[in-house]
Amino acid sequence: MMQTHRAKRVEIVIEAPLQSRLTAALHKAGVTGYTILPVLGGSGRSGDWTRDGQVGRAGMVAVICILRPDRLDTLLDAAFAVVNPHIGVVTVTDCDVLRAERF
Amino acid sequence: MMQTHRAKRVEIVIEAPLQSRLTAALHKAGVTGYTILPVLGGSGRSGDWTRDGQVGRAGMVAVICILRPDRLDTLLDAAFAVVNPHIGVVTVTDCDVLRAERF
Amino acid sequence: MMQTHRAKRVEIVIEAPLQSRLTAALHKAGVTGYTILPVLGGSGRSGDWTRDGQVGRAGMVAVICILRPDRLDTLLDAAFAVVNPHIGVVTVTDCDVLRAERF
Amino acid sequence: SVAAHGADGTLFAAVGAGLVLSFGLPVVAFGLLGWLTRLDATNRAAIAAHYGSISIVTFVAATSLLTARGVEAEGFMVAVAAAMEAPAIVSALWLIARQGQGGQMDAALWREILLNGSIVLLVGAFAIGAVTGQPGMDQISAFILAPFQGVLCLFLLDMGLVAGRGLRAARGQVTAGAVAFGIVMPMVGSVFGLGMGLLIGLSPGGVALMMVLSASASYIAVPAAMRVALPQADPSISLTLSLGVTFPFNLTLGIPMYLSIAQTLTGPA
Amino acid sequence: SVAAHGADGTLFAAVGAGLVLSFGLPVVAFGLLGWLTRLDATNRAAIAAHYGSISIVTFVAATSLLTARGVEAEGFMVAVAAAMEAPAIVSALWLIARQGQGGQMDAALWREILLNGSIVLLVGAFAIGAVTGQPGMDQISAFILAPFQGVLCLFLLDMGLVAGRGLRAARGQVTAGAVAFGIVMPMVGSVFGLGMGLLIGLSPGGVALMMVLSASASYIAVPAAMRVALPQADPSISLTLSLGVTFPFNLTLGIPMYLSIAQTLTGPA
Amino acid sequence: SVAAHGADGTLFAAVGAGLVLSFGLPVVAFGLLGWLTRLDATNRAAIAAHYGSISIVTFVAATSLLTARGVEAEGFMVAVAAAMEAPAIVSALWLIARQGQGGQMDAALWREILLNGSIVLLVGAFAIGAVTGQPGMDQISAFILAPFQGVLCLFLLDMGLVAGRGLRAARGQVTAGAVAFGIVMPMVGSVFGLGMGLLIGLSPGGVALMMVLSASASYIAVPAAMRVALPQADPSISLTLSLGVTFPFNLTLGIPMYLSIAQTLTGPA
Ligand SMILES: Nc1ncnc2c1ncn2[C@@H]1O[C@H](COP(=O)(O)O)[C@@H](O)[C@H]1O
Ligand SMILES: Nc1ncnc2c1ncn2[C@@H]1O[C@H](COP(=O)(O)O)[C@@H](O)[C@H]1O
Ligand SMILES: Nc1ncnc2c1ncn2[C@@H]1O[C@H](COP(=O)(O)O)[C@@H](O)[C@H]1O
Ligand code: NA
Ligand code: NA
Ligand code: NA
Repeated sequence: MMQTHRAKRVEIVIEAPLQSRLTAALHKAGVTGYTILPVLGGSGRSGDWTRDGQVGRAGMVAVICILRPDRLDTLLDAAFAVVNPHIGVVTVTDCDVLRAERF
Repeated sequence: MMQTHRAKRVEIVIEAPLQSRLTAALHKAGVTGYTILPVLGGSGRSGDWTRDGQVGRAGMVAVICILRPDRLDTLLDAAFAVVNPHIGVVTVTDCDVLRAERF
Repeated sequence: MMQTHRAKRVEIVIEAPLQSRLTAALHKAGVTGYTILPVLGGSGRSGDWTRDGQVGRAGMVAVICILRPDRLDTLLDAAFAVVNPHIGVVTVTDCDVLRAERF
Repeated sequence: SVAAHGADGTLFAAVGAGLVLSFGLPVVAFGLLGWLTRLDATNRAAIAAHYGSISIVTFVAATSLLTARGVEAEGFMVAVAAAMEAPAIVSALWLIARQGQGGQMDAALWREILLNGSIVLLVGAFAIGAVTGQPGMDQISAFILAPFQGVLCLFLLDMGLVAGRGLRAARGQVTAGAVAFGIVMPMVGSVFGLGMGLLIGLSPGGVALMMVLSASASYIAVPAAMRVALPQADPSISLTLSLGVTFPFNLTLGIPMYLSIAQTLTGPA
Repeated sequence: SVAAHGADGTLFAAVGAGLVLSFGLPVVAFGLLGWLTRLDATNRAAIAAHYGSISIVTFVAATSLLTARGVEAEGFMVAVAAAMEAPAIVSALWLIARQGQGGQMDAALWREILLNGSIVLLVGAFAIGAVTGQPGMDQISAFILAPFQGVLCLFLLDMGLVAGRGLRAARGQVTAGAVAFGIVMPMVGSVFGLGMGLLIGLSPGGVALMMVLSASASYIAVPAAMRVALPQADPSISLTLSLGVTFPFNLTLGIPMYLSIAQTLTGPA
Repeated sequence: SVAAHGADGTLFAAVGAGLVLSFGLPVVAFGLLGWLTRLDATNRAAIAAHYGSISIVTFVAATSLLTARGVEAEGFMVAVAAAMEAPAIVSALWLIARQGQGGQMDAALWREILLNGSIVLLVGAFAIGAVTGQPGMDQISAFILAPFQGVLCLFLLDMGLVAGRGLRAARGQVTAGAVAFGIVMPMVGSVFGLGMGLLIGLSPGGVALMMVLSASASYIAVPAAMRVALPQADPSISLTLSLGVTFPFNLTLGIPMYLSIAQTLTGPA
């Protein structure tokens, strides 16, 4: 059986122009592992939108961080400081990872 | 410790041309929070495919909805009605969210 | 209540040039259901990177497989053989699926 | 181009001819497929919709060949192209309904077909041209048509890849008969286009473009509509034929052939 | 173009005029919005920033119309466009600060505005042109400006779609007064641009481009900066006006109008 | 172009010369890197593969400069470019194997290198040209080469950004010696290209393009192959050099220089 380790998967949906601020805050908080996915469109309290026909730093991105459960609070504090005044969503899911030495 | 609330993360992979029908059905069912991710390619019972070289409303998209557990059935009924005759996948995962007042 | 079935959601972040090798290994291991998401950028032990301005098979992709829990080990063994010498992440999350007969 | 030809009558006749071709050609394609292949009714209807409709890139490639060869064409052919995009979908669904199998037509699909992005763009471009008179049309077509060349290369850059991949994905179903259809149908379509063009009395360039529109098969707008209206149809067969066989055929051998036929038959205009 | 006009003095005067326009026009826009709409100060400041800044696509469309009509324009107008992109954001934040509401300005935003990709590109292109002398500039502008047409079509291909969607999304807030602003403000801006152009003594083409830059509203760089600096402002109103109203207005009626005004007022240069 | 020059012999000689250059230049680059930098063998081999291969965008930029200056070049240079894409990867892996370190070569990588999208596209374009004779080739090159300009601007639009970012990411490893290599190696490569071009007796345009192909470094196809074959190599160093140093150098100073050298040395052809 493949060896796996408990971890947390944090998914942060934020506005594209804020991406560099969020990743800078993560690096400062010692969280250097994350993956950024593009977002086509969405809907929330501020209404619905789509990236169709928009160029440059428009719309939103999804930042996925996998990290050890004991680092979760550090990450959430750092992320919340950047994200709070802006629209977006922060979700946390339990998961297992291979190659735990990379986290 | 950051205050979080139990929620459900529903991930629906459907064909791009059906995106507007699914989101319309979600809005009608009162589900107004979702994020749409682009999909590069995939494989399933109808064989494998890739978006390379395709333009316009081709291929598939992934629609992610975060919502309170008690709203799950309403969402699944609304989504199933649109998705059932077509190819695609519907997955539900337990998760926690910050800023619960937004859901 | 909509009928759902326990399943596993495996998320594999690998380099784009390796995508066809991983999907070939999955098909050989009998795993024919997966969805491939594009990745904008990220950070890990090998430093941070972004797809801005890069064309062709550059950067990374996220391969999502939903499968029955009893097939998990087959998939992880097949994926690990391809992914191990290269950079990237493999995560496993518990989830529920509709239309179980498709898995 | 529009004003220059002072041909308001011809404009409406040409758009009318385009509608007739887009409604009618799917019936021809449906029959030809029945003769050349053993595909079921659903797949034949889906493919027929592709061939009744048009490919904007093929249309733009033809206009740039015309300009390269100094051949004049009516400016309103842009509107004929826009008009020919949607009707084929409706007539394919009618073909299926006649066979007793239901296609899912709903209000949203109607709105989508009619409001289809490219129709809005082309009709909008034409309307602006008409409003601002002749110069406007040139200015607009300089924006819309010339820059399309740039987009053309994005298609071509990928075309080589997608055509190859499409063929493989559709393995079994793309029989020799289907490939033959992918080459014969454009020529059959171009003959109908030739007839309509001569009937209305278009310029050699106009007749050539009418042949090109009839010969071209959609691979952007119609495939999306088919996924909604005819989910049982296998998308990889129609995409392989319209994008992998007919599109390259039209681009290399078809367009020059239709132009020389149009020039010989319209005489020393 | 730069060397040809041997007008180093005019170059700095033109860039200076651009900066003054970009700093000043938001104040005009802020006031005009107060008169024409009942939008709150935050939204008025955000919209004002869009109209003080510029749209590179509108600038490129104007240059291609000039070349099509054989009208010469100073090569350094590229640098004036780059200079006019950022100041409007600063002056919008000043407008808000004056009203006692804080906009979030931080070092990262400053760096982003100044290092904004397109500024780096345009200034870089201009620097290379200056270093390699006249031919270099032509060669570069052939790379930078001509190919932009290709990009232009990607915008236009979507413009029809996004403009429509933007209008619907902003439903309530986009009142008749706001739409009127979207048409009146470009004309008001072009008058200020005309004044500056004549003051410095630019060629007819140069004056026309100064009018186009003042009349155009940003819909790429400024919206991103506003999401960071003024999160309370509703992005769909400013995008609907700058992309849905002013951009199409400038492209179809605006640019030809500004060119003929510039040619008549600069006399038989 | 092909038929016009009635030079079937020269065609095969030129493609052969391209293969020799693509196999040979990595050895030169490997040595030059050993002299100029303290990079380990794996990184030197990966960088060498980039410089033995070619950049299609640089090739297209050179062809458009030739056409702008009215300089004729053999049509089959497109095929020489396609031929020069892959061999450099093989010779880089051979350089590594000689050092006792294994690179992962597998059947899939071979298929990928040979079936590489752009090779299929270019060779396909050439084959269609040959089949349909002279006019076909022009028509095809009008599709393939001219529209590439549009794609060129997408690169340039981002180039300014990515080059900057690449340099920062590779901080430590990109020493002065490495940057010097990024400028010296293209010139060294162009001399080998000049030699081969004169040996076969190509036209001034042909010699210039042979120099450009030898001087250009890949930043699309080879980086992808290296990630599969040489995962230990740091991708950001080779990308920074080929995209951040050599690509801008060739585009601004390199191409005009190689053209004038080619024209002077081939005499009043
Ligand atoms: N419940 C949700 N599930 C998934 N995505 C959401 C949800 N709520 C908001 N979002 C995303 O966050 C963006 C802004 O939402 P809001 O902050 O509610 O205006 C939306 O456009 C979506 O992309
Ligand atoms: N087990 C799975 N895991 C992830 N994605 C899937 C799975 N099965 C199907 N898909 C996605 O749904 C699309 C259609 O699958 P199907 O409905 O099985 O033909 C595939 O191309 C994938 O993108
Ligand atoms: N902890 C993590 N969470 C999410 N993505 C990660 C993580 N670590 C690595 N990655 C992704 O994998 C890529 C390579 O990481 P590495 O193997 O650590 O060099 C990164 O650029 C990210 O895209
Ligand atoms: Na047709
Ligand atoms: Na302005
Ligand atoms: Na080379």
